[in-house]
Amino acid sequence: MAVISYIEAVTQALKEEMERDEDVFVLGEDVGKRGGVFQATKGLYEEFGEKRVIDTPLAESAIVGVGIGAAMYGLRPVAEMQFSDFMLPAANQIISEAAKTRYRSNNDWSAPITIRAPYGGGVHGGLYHSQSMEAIFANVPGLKIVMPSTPYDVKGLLKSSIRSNDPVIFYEHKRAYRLIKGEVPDQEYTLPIGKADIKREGTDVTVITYGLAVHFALKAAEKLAADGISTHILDLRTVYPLDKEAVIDAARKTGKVLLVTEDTKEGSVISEVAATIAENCLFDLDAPVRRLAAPDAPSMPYAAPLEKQFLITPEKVEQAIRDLAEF
Amino acid sequence: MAVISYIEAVTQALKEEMERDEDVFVLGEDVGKRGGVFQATKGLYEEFGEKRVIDTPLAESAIVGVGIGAAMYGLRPVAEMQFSDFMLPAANQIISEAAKTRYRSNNDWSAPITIRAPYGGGVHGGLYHSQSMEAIFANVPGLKIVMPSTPYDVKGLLKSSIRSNDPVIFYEHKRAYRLIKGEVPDQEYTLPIGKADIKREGTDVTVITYGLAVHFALKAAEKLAADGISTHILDLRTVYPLDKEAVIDAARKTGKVLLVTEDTKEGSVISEVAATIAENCLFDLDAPVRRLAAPDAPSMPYAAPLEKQFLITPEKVEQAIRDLAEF
Amino acid sequence: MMKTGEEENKVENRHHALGFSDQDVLNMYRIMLTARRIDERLWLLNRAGKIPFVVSCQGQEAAQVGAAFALNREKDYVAPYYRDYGFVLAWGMTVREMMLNNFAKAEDPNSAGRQMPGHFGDRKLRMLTHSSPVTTQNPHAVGIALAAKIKGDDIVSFVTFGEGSSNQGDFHEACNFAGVHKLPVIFMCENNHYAISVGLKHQLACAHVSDRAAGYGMFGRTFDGNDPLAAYAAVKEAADRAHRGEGPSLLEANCYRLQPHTSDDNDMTYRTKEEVDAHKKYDGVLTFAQYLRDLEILTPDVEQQLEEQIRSEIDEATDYAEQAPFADPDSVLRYVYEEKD
Amino acid sequence: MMKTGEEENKVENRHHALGFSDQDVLNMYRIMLTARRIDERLWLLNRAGKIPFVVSCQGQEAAQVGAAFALNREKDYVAPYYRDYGFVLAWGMTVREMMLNNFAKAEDPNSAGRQMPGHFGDRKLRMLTHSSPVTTQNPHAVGIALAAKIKGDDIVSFVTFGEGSSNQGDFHEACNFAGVHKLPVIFMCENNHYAISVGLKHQLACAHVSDRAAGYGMFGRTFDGNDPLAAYAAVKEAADRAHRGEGPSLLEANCYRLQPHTSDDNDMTYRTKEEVDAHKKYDGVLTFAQYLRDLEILTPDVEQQLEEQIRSEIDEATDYAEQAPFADPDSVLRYVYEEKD
Ligand SMILES: Cc1ncc(C[n+]2csc(CCOP(=O)(O)OP(=O)(O)O)c2C)c(N)n1
Ligand SMILES: Cc1ncc(C[n+]2csc(CCOP(=O)(O)OP(=O)(O)O)c2C)c(N)n1
Ligand SMILES: [Mg+2]
Ligand SMILES: [Mg+2]
Repeated sequence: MAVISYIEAVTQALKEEMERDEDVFVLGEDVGKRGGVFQATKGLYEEFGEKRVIDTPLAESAIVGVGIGAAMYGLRPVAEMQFSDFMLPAANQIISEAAKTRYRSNNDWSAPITIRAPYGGGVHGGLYHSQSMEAIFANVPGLKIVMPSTPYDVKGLLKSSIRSNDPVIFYEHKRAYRLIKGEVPDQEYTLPIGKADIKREGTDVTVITYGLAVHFALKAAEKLAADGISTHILDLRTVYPLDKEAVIDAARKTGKVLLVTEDTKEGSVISEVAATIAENCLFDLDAPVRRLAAPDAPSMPYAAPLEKQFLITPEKVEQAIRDLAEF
Repeated sequence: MAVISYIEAVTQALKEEMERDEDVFVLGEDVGKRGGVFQATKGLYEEFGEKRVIDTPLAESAIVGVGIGAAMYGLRPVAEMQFSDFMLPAANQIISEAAKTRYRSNNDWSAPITIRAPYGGGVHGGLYHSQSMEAIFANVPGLKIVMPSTPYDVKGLLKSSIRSNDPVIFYEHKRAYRLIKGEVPDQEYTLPIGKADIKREGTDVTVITYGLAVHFALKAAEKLAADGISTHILDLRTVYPLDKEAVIDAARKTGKVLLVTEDTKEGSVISEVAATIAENCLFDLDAPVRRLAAPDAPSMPYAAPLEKQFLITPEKVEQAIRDLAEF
Repeated sequence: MMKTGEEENKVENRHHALGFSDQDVLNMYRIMLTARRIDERLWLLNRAGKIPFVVSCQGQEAAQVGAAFALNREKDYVAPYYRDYGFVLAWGMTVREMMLNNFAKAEDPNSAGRQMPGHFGDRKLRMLTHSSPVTTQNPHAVGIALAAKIKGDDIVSFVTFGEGSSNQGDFHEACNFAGVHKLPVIFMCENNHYAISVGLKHQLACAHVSDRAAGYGMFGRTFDGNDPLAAYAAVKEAADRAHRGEGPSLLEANCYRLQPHTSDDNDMTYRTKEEVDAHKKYDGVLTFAQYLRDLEILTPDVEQQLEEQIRSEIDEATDYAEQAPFADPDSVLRYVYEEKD
Repeated sequence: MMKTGEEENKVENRHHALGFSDQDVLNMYRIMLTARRIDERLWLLNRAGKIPFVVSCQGQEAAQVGAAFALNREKDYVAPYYRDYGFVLAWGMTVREMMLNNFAKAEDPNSAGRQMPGHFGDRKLRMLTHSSPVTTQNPHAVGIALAAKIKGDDIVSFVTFGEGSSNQGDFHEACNFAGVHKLPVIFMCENNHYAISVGLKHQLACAHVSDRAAGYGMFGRTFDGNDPLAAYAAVKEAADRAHRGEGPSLLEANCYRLQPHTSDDNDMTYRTKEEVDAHKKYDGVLTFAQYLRDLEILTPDVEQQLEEQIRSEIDEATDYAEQAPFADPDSVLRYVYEEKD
């Protein structure tokens, strides 16, 4: 098994899917010659040419809308939103169109588009290059939202997203791009969309989270293990629709649940997780559900000390687990 | 006290605010000569002229964006989105701009715009004239989302929204427009944004809801009272940010909580209510929190029997309360 | 156009030059008239409380049918908007299907009653599924053309929308994308002078929607939307350009909406009966009929036969649709996502 | 323009005809040069690891400063975009404030370090707060003009943006709104031929962004963005039109981006050094200096003095900003909503 970075997993998945299926193509701002502002599409333009790696005009609604049209024609568009913060001009195409194409046509048409978008903070991006945007879309039936944490999950889930016959929003944590490395099999594989994954087995406290915070939880769990606190970690991987069974099982496992998101708290994806637990696990809980999230302010500032104040960190996760364990 | 309809309360609030403050003006599609497709702005064009009641081109992002600019200049725009379903083209202006104006400028600028939008189903509107859109925005710090249930609340809260120095999304239930009537004081009044309201006191089961479903709950409560079941009803009125204290108090009051929304369930506003209860009321609950919502499908179909299947009804609310009471 | 010696009528035959036989133009007229008669029936059904909603095509049939005739009805992809009764009929939708659509019954091929009437879409006809938020179909049509270009398929992608809708961001983004990539797309604006209550001069500050073509480096043309032959000629030219690799076109059909916006509208709150009546004399269904009469293609006999055939077709379709079952209420849970088996 | 007998230089004096004294144009140049020198300093600070990010104005100073001089700096409202160093300096932002902005310190009047550098905004200067999603400022500028019209205030609202950004829906919707309501807005596109890596011909299919003006019934003009006097003339004409009630204008400054998109970009992945070097000879800072030298307004003495003054001003500002405190970390919770006391 090779060790690759999170962003390399993105690039490999794209490249392999484009090699496998000539209907797969990439479109977005600067995805061509430049290989993407993060270099996620690096090398694709050279390998597949400008017909399948398309630099679009600066217009997100068109990128998604044109992608939907191409998907209706039978192709497999992978649209890049340069930053998740900039996908809002395409909100109408995503929510009114992509998500509802199958339903409104009574299964006659479908819109199998994959929308990739780097999200998340901690990169000196300020208010508009740091946001977690999933909650805006995580209430729209017809959409699936994938947010992987490891190179292995990235590669397997991005392939499944591209092959999915329904639209998928695929959020990539931009700070994880080069920070997170991990093993991926040499042979071809895919992973199921909609399935959460236990990233660590434990008995005292359950942490349910996704994206980069999975690594914060893993780091905290290591430390806490030394103090005899055993942490169970569930990685949601798909944040909409939720893997309810996995959530319920994980909550029951320890009876103490910490939910972590880097998004602002109120109305976030972990609110739904909390609701699912509240509906299903009342008599299994030994402590109230706890949520750890960014403050309810628009987004993290650019100035370094302010950004730091805003961010979820391994230390904050560790403290929260400790508090729960001692409850 | 006069008895007026829900939509009359909208019109009265607009008219009175425009009379009180010459900086208040209305803009939107068909709001002028036509008085709005629902007639919410009826008579305003005649009274205040085309300078303050502006028929805009068919372009929601411009309606909100131009409104934001006018608000920055010092005016008090009230922008109408013809249907809440059609506010998505303006999502970027609402979320990236209006909501963040104050924060990003460190309190130097603000965007006191009120965005009115009719929402909700049961009017043969099909997929795109029936949706509840609040969950999409109910995770955006900087926004406030008001969803009143009665003419009294409509009038008092719309006035407060217009006077608010922050942006407010004001959702009006389109089926309530002519269906719901109620008393409003003859003298001037406003109501506080951010405060829930107890619509009925009770001891057995708590219902927390908003909008038209408040009336379903009231109707159900009447019936259940005959069977000796006492229902406590909290009307959220502002769904973002939530009135957490009121939610916690209401949940504790009976220990059995039913949350009702007409929106699809997963990721809805009541998920956050459930999370708040899960965090704060674990040891006060006698039954798991229950959610009653529309199915997780894109939106209600147009065909009458299918629409009916989709809708929340007083009967469904009654049954859910009964189930909880018997738990 | 020069008159030849053999033309004796006061009215010039314009369709032969376009390659149409007399039977062709009669077919054209038949479809226009069918659209009109369906529309009229729908208003009656609405007023009778049998269907809750009507959106009307009246005043736009000529442009719609003429356009359809200029495309390849075996190959091209189309994204018609909610008023395009004439277009979809010309494209292969049946009268019965139109009635099933308006009664929102399970057999409606467009959405099985899920969507409001006029939200067309049928995959077997290469007709994209239409939604309510205006102009979202424009980028879809561009995507079709892009995909065809990638695959090397020689097709045209055709999309319609209203003039009010041409002020949406999606109009601009779609046109620009098509222009930059020189895609075979035909954008046809059906300018009926109103967007609900808002008249042209409160929607646009340019004289013609087609004036916007230059900003996208594309071909632009405005034509008489009451004349199916003018529509045909304009769309044909745009299609020929598209096939020759000359990129997209922005066409504008100059029409007038003869009915209220929908059955929920009262147009007398924003325009006068006089204004509407004044436009009735340009009504394409009437003027094209007159053209065919003048050329003795539409003889009294033919006309009567046509009307009778259409009426009985609509009668049958209405009965059928009225009696057809709704979709199963439990079906509201279906097709949110792909169902694997 | 005709030469008069008194003009002996090879170079024609073009600024007198525009009503500018020699001192005026020297002031103009001073601001252009200050913007340039600040920008150069920022790159050094970035490469030295002192600031994490730079967005550059190089190549666009002339258009920016010329435009500012054509507006009423006591009354007009402006919405400059992230490259507008020259504009905001001409508009009243100080060098110190620019450095506070780039060091993201509490005293930064734009956002107290909350936003990335170049996201300008200062209410006391009637400069709207700028965000990152491109072109959102265009409808805001229209709203300013609409509000002023409602209030009867005779002002102009001025907004800038890039040519790539002119493909966003908000560009279209804002232009159309301004056109329909004949509002006093000046849309100035700074066409620097690149949107990050994507060159002009992959962004637009028309020759000039100003070709789009016709579609909004507005005045359009493209001018030499390396010439502050051309910028002045174009913006002045647009402003005069606005004051006369003739509505909005769409102007296009033809510039070239001399630096990478930002400090995060490597422009050599998509353009050549030769191309960049070729454009350097048109650099407005150099060519305007030459104009002033030719007219003996910028003498060697004056030039040296200017450079020294600017250098020391930037030095001081940099020191000040570097040492200035960041905002209190707890302040991240503030100003989400109005704070009543
Ligand atoms: C995004 C959006 N906003 C508003 C509406 C409501 N609406 C439906 S049709 C219409 C007017 C459309 O006018 P036009 O584009 O001229 O087409 P016409 O109906 O005249 O054929 C409006 C405002 C909508 N469907 N979508
Ligand atoms: C809506 C949106 N999409 C994408 C981006 C990322 N982005 C920032 S600047 C830029 C290019 C802008 O090009 P142009 O408008 O020509 O302005 P320039 O930077 O060349 O001055 C892009 C794509 C953004 N800021 N906003
Ligand atoms: Mg119209
Ligand atoms: Mg540019």
